[in-house]
Amino acid sequence: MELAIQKPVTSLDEVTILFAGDSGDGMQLTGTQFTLATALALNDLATLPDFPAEIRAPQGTTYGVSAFQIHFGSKDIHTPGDDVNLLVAMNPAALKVNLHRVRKGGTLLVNSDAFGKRDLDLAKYTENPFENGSLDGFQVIKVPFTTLTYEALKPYGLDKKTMDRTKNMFALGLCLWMYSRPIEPIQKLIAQKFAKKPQIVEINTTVLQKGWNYGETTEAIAVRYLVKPSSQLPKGTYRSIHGNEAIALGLAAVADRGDLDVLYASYPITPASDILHQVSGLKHFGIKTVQAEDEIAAVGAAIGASFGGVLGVTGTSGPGLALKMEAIGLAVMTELPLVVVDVQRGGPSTGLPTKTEQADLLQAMYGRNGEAPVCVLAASTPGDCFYMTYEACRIASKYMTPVILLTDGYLANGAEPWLIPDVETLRPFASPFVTEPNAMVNNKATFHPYVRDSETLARPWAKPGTPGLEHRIGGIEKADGVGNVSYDPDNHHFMVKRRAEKVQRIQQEIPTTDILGDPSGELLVVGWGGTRGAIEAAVSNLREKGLRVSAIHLRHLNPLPPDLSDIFKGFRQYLVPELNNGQLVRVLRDQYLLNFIPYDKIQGQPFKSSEIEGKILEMVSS
Amino acid sequence: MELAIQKPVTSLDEVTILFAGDSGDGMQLTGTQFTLATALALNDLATLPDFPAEIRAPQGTTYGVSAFQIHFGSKDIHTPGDDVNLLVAMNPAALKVNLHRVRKGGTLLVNSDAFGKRDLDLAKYTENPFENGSLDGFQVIKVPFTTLTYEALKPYGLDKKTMDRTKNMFALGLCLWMYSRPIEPIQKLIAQKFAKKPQIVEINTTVLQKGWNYGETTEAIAVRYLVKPSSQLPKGTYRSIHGNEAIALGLAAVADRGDLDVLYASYPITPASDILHQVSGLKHFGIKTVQAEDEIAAVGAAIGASFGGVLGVTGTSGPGLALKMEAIGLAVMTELPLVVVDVQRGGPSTGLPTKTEQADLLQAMYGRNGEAPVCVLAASTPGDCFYMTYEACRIASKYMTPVILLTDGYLANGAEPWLIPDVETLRPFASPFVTEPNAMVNNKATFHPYVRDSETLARPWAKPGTPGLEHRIGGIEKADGVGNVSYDPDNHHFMVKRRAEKVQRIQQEIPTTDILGDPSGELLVVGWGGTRGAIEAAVSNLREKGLRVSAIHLRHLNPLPPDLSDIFKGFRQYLVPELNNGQLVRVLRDQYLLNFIPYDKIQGQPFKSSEIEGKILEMVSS
Amino acid sequence: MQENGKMPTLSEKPPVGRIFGGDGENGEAKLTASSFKTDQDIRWCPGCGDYSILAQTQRIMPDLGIPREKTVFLSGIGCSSRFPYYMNTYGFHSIHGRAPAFATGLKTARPELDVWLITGDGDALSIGGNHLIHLLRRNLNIQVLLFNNQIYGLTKGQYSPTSEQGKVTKSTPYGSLDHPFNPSAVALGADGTFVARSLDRDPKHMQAMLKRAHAHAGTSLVEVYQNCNIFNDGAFFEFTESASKPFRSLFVEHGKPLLFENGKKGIRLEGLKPVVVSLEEDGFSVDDCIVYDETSRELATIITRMFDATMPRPFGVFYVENRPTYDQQVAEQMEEVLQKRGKGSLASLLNSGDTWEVQ
Amino acid sequence: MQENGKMPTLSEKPPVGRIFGGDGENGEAKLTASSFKTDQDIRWCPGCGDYSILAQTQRIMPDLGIPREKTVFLSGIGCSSRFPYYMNTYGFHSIHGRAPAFATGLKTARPELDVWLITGDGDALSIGGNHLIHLLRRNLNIQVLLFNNQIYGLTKGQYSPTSEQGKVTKSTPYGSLDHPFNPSAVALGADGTFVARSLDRDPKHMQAMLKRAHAHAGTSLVEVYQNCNIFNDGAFFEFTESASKPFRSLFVEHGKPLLFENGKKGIRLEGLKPVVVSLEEDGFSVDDCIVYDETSRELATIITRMFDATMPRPFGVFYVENRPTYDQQVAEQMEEVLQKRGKGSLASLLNSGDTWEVQ
Ligand SMILES: Cc1ncc(C[n+]2csc(CCOP(=O)(O)OP(=O)(O)O)c2C)c(N)n1
Ligand SMILES: Cc1ncc(C[n+]2csc(CCOP(=O)(O)OP(=O)(O)O)c2C)c(N)n1
Ligand code: SF4
Ligand code: SF4
Ligand SMILES: [Mg+2]
Ligand SMILES: [Mg+2]
Repeated sequence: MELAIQKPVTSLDEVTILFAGDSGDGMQLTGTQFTLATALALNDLATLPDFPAEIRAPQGTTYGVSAFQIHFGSKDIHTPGDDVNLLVAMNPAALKVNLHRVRKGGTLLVNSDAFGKRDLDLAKYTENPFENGSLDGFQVIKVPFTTLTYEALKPYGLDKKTMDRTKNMFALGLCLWMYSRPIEPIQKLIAQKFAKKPQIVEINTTVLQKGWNYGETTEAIAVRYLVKPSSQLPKGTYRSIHGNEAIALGLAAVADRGDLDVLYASYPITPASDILHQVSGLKHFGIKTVQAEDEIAAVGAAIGASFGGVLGVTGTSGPGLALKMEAIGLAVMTELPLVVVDVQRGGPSTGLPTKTEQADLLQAMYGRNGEAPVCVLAASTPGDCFYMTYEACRIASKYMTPVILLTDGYLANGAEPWLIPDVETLRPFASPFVTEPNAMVNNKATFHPYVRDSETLARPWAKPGTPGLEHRIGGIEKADGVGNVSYDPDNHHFMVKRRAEKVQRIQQEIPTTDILGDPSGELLVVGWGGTRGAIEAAVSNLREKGLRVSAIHLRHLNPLPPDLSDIFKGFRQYLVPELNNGQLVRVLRDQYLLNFIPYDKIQGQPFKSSEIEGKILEMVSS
Repeated sequence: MELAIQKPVTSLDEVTILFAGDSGDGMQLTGTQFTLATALALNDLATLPDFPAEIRAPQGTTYGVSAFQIHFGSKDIHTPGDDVNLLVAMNPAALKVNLHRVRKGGTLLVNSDAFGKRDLDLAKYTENPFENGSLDGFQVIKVPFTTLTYEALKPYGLDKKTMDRTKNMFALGLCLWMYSRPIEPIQKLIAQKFAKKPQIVEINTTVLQKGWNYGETTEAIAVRYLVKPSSQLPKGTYRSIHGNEAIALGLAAVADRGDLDVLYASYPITPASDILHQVSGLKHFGIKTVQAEDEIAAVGAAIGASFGGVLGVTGTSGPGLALKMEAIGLAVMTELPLVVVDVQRGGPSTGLPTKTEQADLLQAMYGRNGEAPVCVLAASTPGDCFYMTYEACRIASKYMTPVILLTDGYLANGAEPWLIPDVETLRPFASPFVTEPNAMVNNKATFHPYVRDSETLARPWAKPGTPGLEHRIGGIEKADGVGNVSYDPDNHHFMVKRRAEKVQRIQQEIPTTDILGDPSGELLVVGWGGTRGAIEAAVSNLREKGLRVSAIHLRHLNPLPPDLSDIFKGFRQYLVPELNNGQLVRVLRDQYLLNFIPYDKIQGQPFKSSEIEGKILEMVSS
Repeated sequence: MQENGKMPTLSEKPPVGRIFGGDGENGEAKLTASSFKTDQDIRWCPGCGDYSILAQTQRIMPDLGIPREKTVFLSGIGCSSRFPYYMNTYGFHSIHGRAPAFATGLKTARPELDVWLITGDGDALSIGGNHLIHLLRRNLNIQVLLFNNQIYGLTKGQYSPTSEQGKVTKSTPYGSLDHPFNPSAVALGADGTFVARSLDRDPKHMQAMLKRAHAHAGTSLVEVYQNCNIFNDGAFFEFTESASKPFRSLFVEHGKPLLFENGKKGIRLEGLKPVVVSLEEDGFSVDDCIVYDETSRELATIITRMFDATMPRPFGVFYVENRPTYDQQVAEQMEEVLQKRGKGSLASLLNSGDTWEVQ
Repeated sequence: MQENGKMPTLSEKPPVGRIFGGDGENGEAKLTASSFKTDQDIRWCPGCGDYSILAQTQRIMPDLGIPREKTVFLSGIGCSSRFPYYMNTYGFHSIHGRAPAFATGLKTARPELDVWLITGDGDALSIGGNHLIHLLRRNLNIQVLLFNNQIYGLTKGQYSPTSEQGKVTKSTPYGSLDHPFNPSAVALGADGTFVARSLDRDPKHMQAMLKRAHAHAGTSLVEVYQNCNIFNDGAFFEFTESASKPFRSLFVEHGKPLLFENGKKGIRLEGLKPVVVSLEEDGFSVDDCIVYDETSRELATIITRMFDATMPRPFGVFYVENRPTYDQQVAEQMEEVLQKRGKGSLASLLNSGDTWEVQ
């Protein structure tokens, strides 16, 4: 490490690195380990994996490329980065697929051993990119990762396959060196991870060290970079968290703090399956899981559990949400708590199943037969998925209503450093169950399942097994109070209004809307869901440049926060960036009759903050 | 008939009669026959049956009451009538359930034989309504229908059951007399209907005649009424038509004029089942039917047929539409023609399954995952169901798109006199199939399934079996033109916009919007679907009183007609009456940013025109 | 607001000091059939077979010894599915075809509840077929009563997946073309662990079947032939009415020979084919007849396939298999994990994985 | 706009004067396996069993004598369901579990097309179970290839309805609890008319099964054991690999005795139970073994239930029944009605019922 001072070190505010290679090249692991090193260096950061759609595409093909992007800095980091400073490309396919993401003048660190004729053919390069000028304007660093790894591992007499699988460690070591990251934590990590396989530990750390050393010695790399620790990070213990993982933790928190048993029922679907995977490991928190035969069965099982006094939660993605809608309508009518997580992906139909999108909002709001309002929430960052899951469960059981929680593929798979909350600060749930009759009929105590709480308008939740509260509910219209089947016209009108009013009252739960920037100005950006980072980055940037723009980010979509009308009064223009063809914008226009301007990107990919900046500039300067 | 002149005859412009009795009393038949007599008397008319929710409720109970309302007049008739002039009540339950529909001063014609203690008990009358003053303010005519029927039938030595079943003929005969309707057409009708059962003909006509004669001779009825023929009816041949029947006829027209085979696949559900029943009798028109195992299978079968070059049509109601949504999204992505008829009923969930409502509009517009726009149409009268079905099929095959056609329980079961169209005036469909390759690749002709027509943006429809056009489609995003699976970000954005644009282009098919009233004024009523009659009656009435109100009625809901912006400019206020909690109003507010005011009724029942009048008056006078 | 303008009356005393949800005085458990009646008017057509099934169910409930409050009746949609409104227990009238899904969630969440699922031939075998077969393979410990009237009653008379081919109904004016399911065969194919059939018009038999179903640990499917006197009247009269019943119905009982026609005829296996033999004419005796073994899936498969006019229609418990129930296994697995890992600590879960401090 | 930046190449000549959609010159019908290949890169994992099934299918297609343009491959969603993209025929990659519904509509609408349905164990038996059993009972004349890898491949490795109980997967870290389906038993229970099983690693057998399936008029279900080398590698190796195959696999053939272990062992019926007998040690001979009868549903039921480690796993055509197909019956009924009523006249239909004139 003493050598480290030998090369000049340039200080940077922020950097974006993209690790890309074949699915078998271990890029996700490389990225994750680099992330940890960066977190330990106390940078703020955001990451985004980019998996291929195929399970295992044939090696070397463009559609088998797996990538991991990390954006880190000494200042606040909101997104995984717009343009890449350094692309690490383990093969031609990785280079081909990702080159357009690298900023002009950026660096390409390529495994020069992987650019033979066959490799180029597999990637469908008709010419060698190093030779045809297509890489002009980039700084190309060719490193024979494979050869160097083989060399490093010669003493061990390993097979080719094992050695090939280790070359990502070389790349990692070199990158750690380039960005002045300590190597020890990663060595420790490897040692922990493979505690039972000492040889694996040894070969990995050996190659890692070689990569680092190579940086010191090679002529090809002249500069090192340093990104100073961020001073803006709140104090506390941090971990890295993905959105799907956060949802599972949120449910554990409910089971722990909510005094409520939870049943999670789901049918696997990308990108929601990981929630099921995570939750199925939480049995010791009292959470049961059911892998159902389809989405309808999953939501049915969840509702059945809720009827039984155990909070039913189900998770899915867009096509699955469509299938659940009829049953969600039943939960609306029977006024049972239910939480439905929709991890949105590219649509319509099967669409782009591994890509992100925000195009299920209107489905969530309106996609049921009859007047069937539900509460709709949206998480805005991976870590926020934890809080919004908790909130969804709290609202569902307090208001006896289905809640749809929208996240997306970007939140699900993206990660951010997460300040671990103090569990004591989570509001415990009020015990939701009634145990006593609530009505007298002919001088006898009886139970009327549709007598409402005056504050929340929730009906009482009576757990089967409780004597004296036997009652029957169902999907036919209910008589107010007594809850019997009723075809009475006025009762129907009343009940439709009542259910709507109940959902509207959830406004009581919504905190004051935070405004990023001043409460008045030229333009207000209104966002929701996973676009938060990009919007905040753009608005912060432009504010630094003196523009009178502000932003709000909605996590409560139905009902909307009560303070929005007032906030809107402070601005002249409104921009609504969404990863869809304009959905929230419709809801807002309808509700506030103001000229909200949509800004859409429907490419299966998150916004770049620069895109939003561009749009804002267009609007404020025109 | 010579006797007819003996009692004074009062002339009326319009009358509403409600026939009500037990499910077993044959009220639907009575109503239908009275309707025919009225049609033959050349009145304009509208009718509405009101079935009990139960299949066969126990006799005499309130929930077993079956009713049939008819509104007829010498002027234009738009609705089945707000308030009833004459209620024919065959038992206490019928009286109890329907009394509130009779206008003050109206007439109650009751079967006085049916008001014994047991009958009153069954209807849960604690007091005899004739005795407790509850009928004050009505003109009560008690007629012992049962006794008189028994007397009339004495010569035949029939059993009680048969005689009981004939007493509706007595009521019918009496009503025909009261409203100066000839009795012969009904006699002829009975003779036709039971041609093979002469005894039935005889006893029915005998009782019918007795009823008529009773009118002549009884002291209880002092006046007859006469409603003159309407002079406003266009010339031509008429029949009575229900909405569901009209849909079946519309499909027959498609099969006949459209040069297209049709497959109708459905899973029974109230109030859509009758479409399946009707269509299953149309095999000789080349229409196949499949009763599927559920709604998903039904829409799947329809889409499968469309892939095979046979137009797939499926019909359902709200809960079924929810289930079909995922598959409709597939039809959006594969750009196959598909027609989905949704006969709306009271929701949410099972809701009020036998009642009408308009609460599936937003579901139809937005209830799918991802950006999945479809064409949405709505029929406005029972007869209009014919034209809109034809139009739905024409648009679906011309634009290669799913079309959702909204009707409702009121249209489905309501009937109106229908001017039978000249089949030659129906536009024949352009032959929709391609037969030749449309692209050259490497100098060879090939078929690219996503090359679009420049006018409609429709992709070509290639029928399996056509050599050289073999191709593969599916639910994953398609590459523009070639139609292969594509994960390309820009292609996705482009295709989402393209599909939206294609649906938008259907505006080309929309005729100029008719305005009822002047093209400018104080208030414009904007309606859609089955509320047309009530709105037109209200607006016509108020215009006659000099109010500056007009109305438009939308049959194209997505896309909306292109001329609406211009029309809206002519008015100061906008009222949107809907049988839901405000759905079209949201679409309009979003689209035009004007202050459309909702007016809702969510009672499972159609608007009365007086209700709409009241709301308009409130708005224009305030 | 209530439809009939009346409030429900209370058929029970307040739940103070009660053991059971009975209607006896002073909280003692004197449940009778009428303890299980509700104040709701029953809205089936007069004469419908559903009445008998309801009556038999209410009759056996007191014998089962389960408190009312621990009993749940859950149904889909159909005439039959209105059943829960008439049972004074917890009840849930859900949506069409999905009752097995709701039941799976309910029973998994609350295995201590006694769950009954009420369904029709359309509800269970048309839209709900998938949930039913998955319920059967998972073997949740619940009772399923399938009211088979071979018609869609509530939607007013279309043919169902159990209707005979060629049936003329509203939706098939020229006769239906779909080959029907044999519900018992479907259940056996789906690895059901308890498969039985009964008849609305044989109260004793039905009561016996209901009790056996309840006694079985696992999903007990009891198909009940139920007359829909409005849309499919008499569909089962050959099996239920005394003139033909002895000739057309075969009551199987474990350990007993398969006899019918008052013992004059029996069923013998020829190879793998069941054949009718006359014990009076063909020279066969009772000993030649199959002695029924309800634990033999092979035999159950053969006997439940006796479905045409040449063979008597079997009734009774066809098959019983002891297999762990899903709900019980879930409970055990939960317990095991709890034992192994200890009750989860939220704080340590949140702090798991790689963490770092910002000071 | 295309992902790989290339346009598809044409593997056929323009359809002028052709009889078949072959790739021979001058339009003659010289179809080969490669006539059925498309220009699409195959995106299954290297080593996946799906490749073999595709290859066998392409190989037998020319022998069937059906022109490419009359053939449709239709699938749901799953790794297996990508199949249609690789067949140079008409193809439809639909949505998860619903392929039987699309196929029902397609085949009913266009009975003259040759329809193949490709599905996975999740697609067919989890979300799609209901459509599958209804397809089987209706008996549409199509071929169903069920790729059973006992796992959800495309969603990266959760247990499926055919996975063995206790399976540890991503969604069942403590082992799965659901009792699996036996797909053949499900099909027999649902009145399927053709039930067979084959293996990805036995090309000859698979080809034979595919041809027999195609020859059958009705819904032919061919379950194919397919190795998912990523998420469930080796699940069927005991049946497919030469070291164990003779001992663990039993190939049934109509009219032939049930023998395995190269003829050293056989299957005998004891009562209704199949038992393994050694023809070398137990004193039994070939004559004691079951001679397979593929028309016997009873036998098929018994044999397909041989599913545990004590018995060899059967492969082959288990059951064949001749029953009219739905599509054919629909066509006939259409024709009959047409004969009886004559081609419908729209004008007279519109004018039917009671009409009146307004002059
Ligand atoms: C999603 C949905 N589809 C269709 C219906 C209409 N529907 C209600 S009950 C029923 C079938 C009833 O038949 P069955 O299950 O045999 O019950 P039965 O009325 O004969 O007792 C149908 C098709 C519905 N309620 N919901
Ligand atoms: C409605 C819906 N639900 C869930 C999914 C996710 N999904 C895709 S394929 C699949 C299961 C795949 O398993 P299988 O059918 O066995 O096919 P395999 O991939 O193993 O060939 C699932 C759950 C989906 N695409 N659509
Ligand atoms: S329609 Fe049939 S099944 Fe339904 S209640 Fe009436 S008789 Fe019973
Ligand atoms: S995941 Fe399994 S089934 Fe899917 S392609 Fe890969 S090996 Fe085949
Ligand atoms: Mg039924
Ligand atoms: Mg699989």
